[in-house]
Amino acid sequence: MEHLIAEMKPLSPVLIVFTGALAALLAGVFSKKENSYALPYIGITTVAFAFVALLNYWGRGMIWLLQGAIRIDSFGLYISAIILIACLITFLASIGYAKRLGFEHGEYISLLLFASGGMMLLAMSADLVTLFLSLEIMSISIYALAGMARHRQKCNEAALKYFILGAFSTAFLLFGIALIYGATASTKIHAIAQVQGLKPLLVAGLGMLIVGFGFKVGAAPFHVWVPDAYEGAPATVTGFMAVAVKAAGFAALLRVILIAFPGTWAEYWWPVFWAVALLTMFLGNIIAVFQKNVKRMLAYSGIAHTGYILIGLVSLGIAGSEPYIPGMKALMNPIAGGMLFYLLAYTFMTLGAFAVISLAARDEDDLETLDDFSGLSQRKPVVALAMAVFLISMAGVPPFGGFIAKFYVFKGAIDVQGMLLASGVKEYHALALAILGIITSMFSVYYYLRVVWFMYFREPLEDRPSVAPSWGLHFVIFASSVAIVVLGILPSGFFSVASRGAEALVR
Amino acid sequence: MIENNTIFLIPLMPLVGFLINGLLGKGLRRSTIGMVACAMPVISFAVALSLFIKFSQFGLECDLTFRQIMIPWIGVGSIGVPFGFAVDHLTIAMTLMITGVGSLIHIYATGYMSHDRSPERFFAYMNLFMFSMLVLVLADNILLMFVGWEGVGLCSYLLIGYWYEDILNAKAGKKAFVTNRVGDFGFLLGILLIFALMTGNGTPSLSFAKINEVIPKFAPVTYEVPVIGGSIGAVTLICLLLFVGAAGKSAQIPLYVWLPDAMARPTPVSALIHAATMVTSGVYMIARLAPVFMASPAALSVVATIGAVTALFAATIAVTQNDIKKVLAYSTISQLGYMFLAMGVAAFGAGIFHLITHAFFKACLFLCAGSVMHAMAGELDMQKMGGLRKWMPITFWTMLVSTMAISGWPLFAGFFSKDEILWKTLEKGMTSQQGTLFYVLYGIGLLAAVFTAFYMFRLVVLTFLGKPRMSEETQKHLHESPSSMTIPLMILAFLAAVGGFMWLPGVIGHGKFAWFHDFLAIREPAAHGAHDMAGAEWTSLALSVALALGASGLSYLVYTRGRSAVEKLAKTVYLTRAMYRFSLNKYWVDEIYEAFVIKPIYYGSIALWLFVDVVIIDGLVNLAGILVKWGSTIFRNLQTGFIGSYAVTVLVGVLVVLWYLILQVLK
Amino acid sequence: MFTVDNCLVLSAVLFAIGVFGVIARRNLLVILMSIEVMLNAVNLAFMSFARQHAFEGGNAGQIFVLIVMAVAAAEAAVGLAILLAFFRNRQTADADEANLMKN
Amino acid sequence: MSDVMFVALAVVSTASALLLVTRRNPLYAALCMMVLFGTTALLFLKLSAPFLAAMQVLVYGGAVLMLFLFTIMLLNLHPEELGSEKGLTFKLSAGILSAVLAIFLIYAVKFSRDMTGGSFPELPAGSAAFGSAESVGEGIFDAFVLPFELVSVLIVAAVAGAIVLTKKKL
Repeated sequence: MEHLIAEMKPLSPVLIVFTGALAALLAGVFSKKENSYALPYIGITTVAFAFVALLNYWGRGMIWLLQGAIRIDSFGLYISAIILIACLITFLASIGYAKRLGFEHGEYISLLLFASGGMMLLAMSADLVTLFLSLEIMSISIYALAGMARHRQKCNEAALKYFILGAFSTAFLLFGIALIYGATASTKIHAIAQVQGLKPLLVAGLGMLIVGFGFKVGAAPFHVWVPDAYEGAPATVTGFMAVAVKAAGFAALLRVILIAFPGTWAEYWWPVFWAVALLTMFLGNIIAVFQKNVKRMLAYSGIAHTGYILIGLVSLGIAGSEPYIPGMKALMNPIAGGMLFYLLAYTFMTLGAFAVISLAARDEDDLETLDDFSGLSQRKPVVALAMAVFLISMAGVPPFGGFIAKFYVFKGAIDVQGMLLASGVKEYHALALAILGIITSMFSVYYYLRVVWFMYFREPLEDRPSVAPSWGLHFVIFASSVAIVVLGILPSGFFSVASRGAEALVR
Repeated sequence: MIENNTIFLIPLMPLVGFLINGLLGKGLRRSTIGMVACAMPVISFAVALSLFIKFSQFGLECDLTFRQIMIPWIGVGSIGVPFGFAVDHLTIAMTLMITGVGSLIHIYATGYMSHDRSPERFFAYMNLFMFSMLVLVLADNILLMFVGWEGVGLCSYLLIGYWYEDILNAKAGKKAFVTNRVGDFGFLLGILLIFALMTGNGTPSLSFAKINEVIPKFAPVTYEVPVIGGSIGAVTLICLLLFVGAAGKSAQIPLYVWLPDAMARPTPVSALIHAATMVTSGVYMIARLAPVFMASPAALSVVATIGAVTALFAATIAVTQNDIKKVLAYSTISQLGYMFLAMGVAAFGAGIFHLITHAFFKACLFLCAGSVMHAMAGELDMQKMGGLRKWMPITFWTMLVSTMAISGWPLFAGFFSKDEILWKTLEKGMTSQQGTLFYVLYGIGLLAAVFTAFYMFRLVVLTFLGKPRMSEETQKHLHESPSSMTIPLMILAFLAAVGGFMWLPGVIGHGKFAWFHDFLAIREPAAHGAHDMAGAEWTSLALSVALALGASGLSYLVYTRGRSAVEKLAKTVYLTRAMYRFSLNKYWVDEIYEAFVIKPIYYGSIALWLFVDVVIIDGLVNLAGILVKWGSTIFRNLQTGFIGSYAVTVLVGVLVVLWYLILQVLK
Repeated sequence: MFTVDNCLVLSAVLFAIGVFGVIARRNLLVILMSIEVMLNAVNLAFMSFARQHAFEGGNAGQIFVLIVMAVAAAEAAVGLAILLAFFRNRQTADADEANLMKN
Repeated sequence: MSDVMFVALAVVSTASALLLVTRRNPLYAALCMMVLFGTTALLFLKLSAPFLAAMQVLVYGGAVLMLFLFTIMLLNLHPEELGSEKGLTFKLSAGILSAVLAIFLIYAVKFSRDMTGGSFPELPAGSAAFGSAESVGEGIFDAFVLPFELVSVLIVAAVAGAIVLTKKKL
C-alpha cells in the first residue's frame, strides 16, 4: 500500500483536482444557498494548487506509473496545463454568470473539476483502459454540464444531442479498442506498436479509434454535434467544451496515433486524416459564413480550427511514413510543436470570445446574435476591442497569436512538401492541404470581420440592457486578449515550450 | 549594418496616436483630437528626417543599412525571425514620403472632417493605418512586412464602415475583400515557399538581406507542374506568387476592381490610402525584393506586361468617367501600372521615383477633389460643376499644377519620372534579346500617357473652367476651403512642381543631377553604352513632351470650345486649301471627328469598362459569392437538427473510413 | 461453431442492430437502450478476445468488460437524467422534437 | 452440444436485440433488453467467465434495467403519446447502412483468420485461474488498480451530474 501511495505522487495534479471536485460537491451540499458565491473560489484554489503541482514535474523526463497505465511526460503536462488554464478561465468567467442562469451549484464546480481531471488523465494515459475511463469521466461530466441550465430548452436539447451522439461514438471507439486488444492481446499503447501482422482487425480498430477521437475534436464528418451543442450549452460551458475537450481529444489522438501506429502504419492513417482535414476546413468555414448567431458561428469556426490542427497531423503522417526520407525526421518535432502551439493560441482566443458571449444581452440570454453585437463598441468599448482582437486572431491576421499558430502549421506542411519534392516524390497532398488551409483562412476573415463590423459600425439596439460583468469576466477578457497579443508578438518562448511538449511524442 | 535605436519611434508615434484617440478620444475636444492625430506623423517625419541626415553624412553612394532588432519573434530552428526594423536608402525614401505626405493629409483632414460626427474614430483609424504602413515599409523581414500588409488592409476595410451599414451589403466591401484575399493568398504562399527554400538552404531566416542573397541562387531549380505537364522555375514561381499579392494590393489587372469602389470613403482616406501609400506597397515590395525578381526574367516580363496593359487600360476608362473621384481612381491604377512597368524592366529606381512624385501630385489631386466636394456639399459629378475657378482660386491653381505634373508637362515632377520609366522600357527594348515585347510596352506606355493628359485636362476643364452648371442654391454656398486644407494643397503642389529635379534624365543632367537615382542605389543593371543612345533618349523625351502637350491641348480645346475648337484646330494645323475646304464643311469635319475619334474612344472605353469590369470581374466576384452562398446553404441544410440524421452522418463517416482502411490492407 | 470468429460475428451483428436502433428510432428511451445494446455487443467482443488471450496479456480483457459495465451504468444514469430534464420542459420523449437548433 | 448451445444463444440474443429496436412501446423494449442481457450472461458463462456473468446479471439486470424501468414509469407515456416514428425509407436506408457496417466488421474478422479462426484455447482442467472472482480481483488490485479507482470517480461524477439535472429544487 505504501508503495502505491508513493507511486501516486507524480499524479498529484490530477488527484488535487479530483479532491477539489469532491470538496466542491460537499461544500455545495452543506453550505447555505446565500454562500454559494464562494463556490467558484474553491475551484480556483484547486486549479492553482494543481498547477503548482504540475509545474513541479515539468522537465523531469518521463515517469511511468502503475505498471504502465500512466506516463507523465512533457506532452501530457503541456496539455494538462492548457486544460487547467481553460478550467481556471471558465471558473473566473462563471462568477456571476452561473448565478444569473441559476446553476450556481456545488455540482457545477465539481463537474468542471471532474471533467478537467479526466482530461488530464486522458492526456497522460499510456494504456487503453485508463484512456477509455478518463475519456468517459470527461464525457459524462461534460454531458451533464452542457445541460446545466435546466430550464432553457436549448440547453436541454444541446445536452441531449451531445449525449446521444457522444455515447454513440464512444461505442465505436470502444469497439475499436476491443479489436485492437483482440489483435494485439495488449492494451498498452506502447506495446501495440511492436505487433506485426493481423492487419484487417487492427486496421478496423484503428479506423474506429479515428472515428471516436475525431468525434471528440469535432472533425468532419463527425462534427455534427458541435454546432448544436455549442449553441445550446451555457456560454462558459461552451468555451470549456470548445477548448478543453478539443485539447484532450487531440492529446489522446496524437498519443495513440503517433505512438501506437508509427512507421508503416502512418501510410494507412494519414490519407484518412487528409480527407478529414480537407472536409473539416471546408465545411467549417463555408457554413460559418452565413451564420447570424455568433455562438453558432464560433462553433463552426471551432470545427475549422480542428481542420487546421489536423493539417499538422497529416504532415506528421507523411513525414513519418516509411521509407523515411532523410531529413524528414528533423521536421517532425517542429510540426508537432506547431500543433501544440495552435492549441494554446486557440485556448485563449476561444475562451476569450465565449467569455464575451457570456455577457448578458437580454434577461438570461447570452450575447449571441449579430444584433446583440451591434454597437457594442459604444456600450462597452474595452470588451468590444478585446472581442475584435479574439476574432481577428482567429481569422489568422497578424500580429496576433492565431496568425503565428496558423503560420507554424502551414509552414510545416510546406516544409514536408518541399522535402518530398527534393527527394523526387511527386505527390502534392501536403501542398493541397496547405493551400486549402490558406484559402479558407483567408476567406474566414469575412465572417469574423462581420462581427467586428457590427460592433463598431452599427448603432446599438434599444432593447439590450447592459448588465455589469463580474470582475472575473472582465479579468478573463482582459487577460486573454493580452495573452493573444503576447503570443503573437513573442511566440518564440511558447513555441519552444510547445516543442518540448512534443518531444515526448516525436523527437 | 549599423545598429540604430531610434527607428522604432517612427511607427510607434502613430500607434500612440491611435491609442490616445481610440481609447480616450470620446472625452477629448475636437481640436485636441486633431492636434494629437497630426502631431504623431509629424514627429515620425522628424525622426525619419534625422535618419536621412545620418545617411547623407555617410555620403549618398554609400550602401548602408540601419537596423534595429527589437525582440526575437518566431523561433524556428537556430535562427528566428526577429521583430526588427531595417532602414536603407529605399526605405528612408519611402518613409519620408509616407510620413511627409501623411502629415499633410492629416492636417488637411482636420479641416475636412470638421463637421464629422465622431472624428476620434476617424483619426484613430488614420493613425493606425500610418502605423501599419510604416511597419510594412520598415520591416526587416518579409513576415513582419506581411503583418503591416494585413494591417493596412484591415484599416482599409474598417474605413469602409464609415459609409456602409453592413459589410455584406456593400458591394465595394465585397470586391475589396475578394480581390485582396486573392492577393494575400498569393503573398502568403510566396512567403511560405521562400521559407521552405531558405530552410532547405540551411539559412532559416526571412530577413530581406538574406532572402535577396540566397533566393536568386535557386534560379536553376524547377518544379514540375502536375496538371499541365510543364515545369516552372522555383524563383519564377515565388516571384509570380508575390506579384499576385502585389497586384491585389496595388490594384493591377485583374485585381484592380476594388480601388474605384473604394472611393466612397472620405477623401483624405482616398488620398492617403488609395493614392499615396497603401496601393504603392506592392511596388515597394517588388523593389525590396529586386534581386529575387532579377533572377527571374520571365516573372519580370509578366510584371512589365501587366503593368503596361493596366496603365493603358485604366487610362482609357478614366476618359469617360464623370465622377471626379472615379477618374482619379482609374488614374491611380494607371499610374501604378507605370510603376509596375518600371519594376518589370528592372528600372527599380525609376519606379520608386515615380512612386514618390506620384504621391505628391496624386495626393494633391485627391485633396483638391476633396476641397471641391467640400465646397459643393459632396457633389461628385463633373457634369454639375464648371467655373469653379472663380470661387476657389487656390484649389484651381494647385489642381492645375498637379494636373500638369501627372500629364508630363516638361519640368514638372511627373515628366521626369514618367519619362524615365518610358525611356528605360525603350532602352530595354533596344538592349535585350526579346526586344519586341518591350517596344510594344513602350508604345503602350506612350499611348497611356496621351490618354492621361487627355482625361486629366478634361477633369480640370469640366470642373474649374467654362460656365457654372450647378444650381443657384449651390452657387451661393461656394467658398474656398479653410487654410488648414489649402496649405497642405500648396505644399503638395509645390512638391509636384519641383519634385522632379531630384533626378534629371541622363541626357540632360549627364548623370550629375540624378542624386535620387544614386541615393536609391538599388542594384540595377548598368545601362549599356548609354552615350550611343543619347539620340534615342532625346527622341523619346521629345516624343513624350509633344504627346503630353498635344493631348492636353486637344482636351482643353474639346472641352472648352466644343465644336468651334475643332474648327480652330483645323485652321491652325492645316493652313492649306484643303484646310479651307475642311473649314467650309465644318459639320462634315466635325462628324468625322465625332465618328473616328470621340465615339470610338467613348464607346470603346465604355465597352471595356462594361465588359471587363462589370461583366468579367464583377461576374467572377459575384460568382464566387453565389458559389459560397450556395455551398453554405447546401451544407447548412445538411445540418438538419435531427439526432437521427446526425447519427447517420457519423455512421457514413465510419463506413467510409473502414472501407478505405480495409481496402488498403487487403491490397 | 463455438469459435472466436463466430463470437465476434455475433458481436458485430448485435452492434449493428444497436446502431440501427440509435439511428432509426425516435423514442429517446429506445435510443438509450440501443446504446446499451451496442455497449453489450462490445462487451461480448471483449470477452471472446479475453478468452482467446487467456494465457497472455494478463486480465486486461476481463477488466475491460467490468469497466464497460460500470460505464454503461453511468451513461444510463446521466442519459436518463438528461432525458428527464428534456421531458420536463417539452412533455415529450421524441428525439425529433429536439429540433430548436439547426442549420 | 457446446455448438448447439452457442447457436441457440446467438439466435435468441439477435432476436431479442432486433425486437428491442423495433418495438414501439419502450416497456416491451425493456423486456427484450432483459432477455438480451440474460443471454449475454450465459455467453459469458460459456466463455468460462463466471464472475463476469454474475456481474452482468447484477449490473445490467440489477442497475441499468431498473433505471430504465423507473424512467419508463416516471414518464408514464400512454401508447397514444408515443408519437410517430421515422418514415419507412429512412428506416430502410438506416437498416442498409447498419447492415453494411456489420458486413465490414465481419469482413475484418474473417480476413484475420490467422488470428481468430481457431477455437478457444483449452483451459487447464479444474483451475479457477481464468474467469474466477479471484483472478479478476487480482487484476483489479494489482495492474489495474488505477482504473478501478477511476471507476469510482466516474460514478461519483455521473451521480453528481444526474442529481443536478433531475432534482426538482436545488
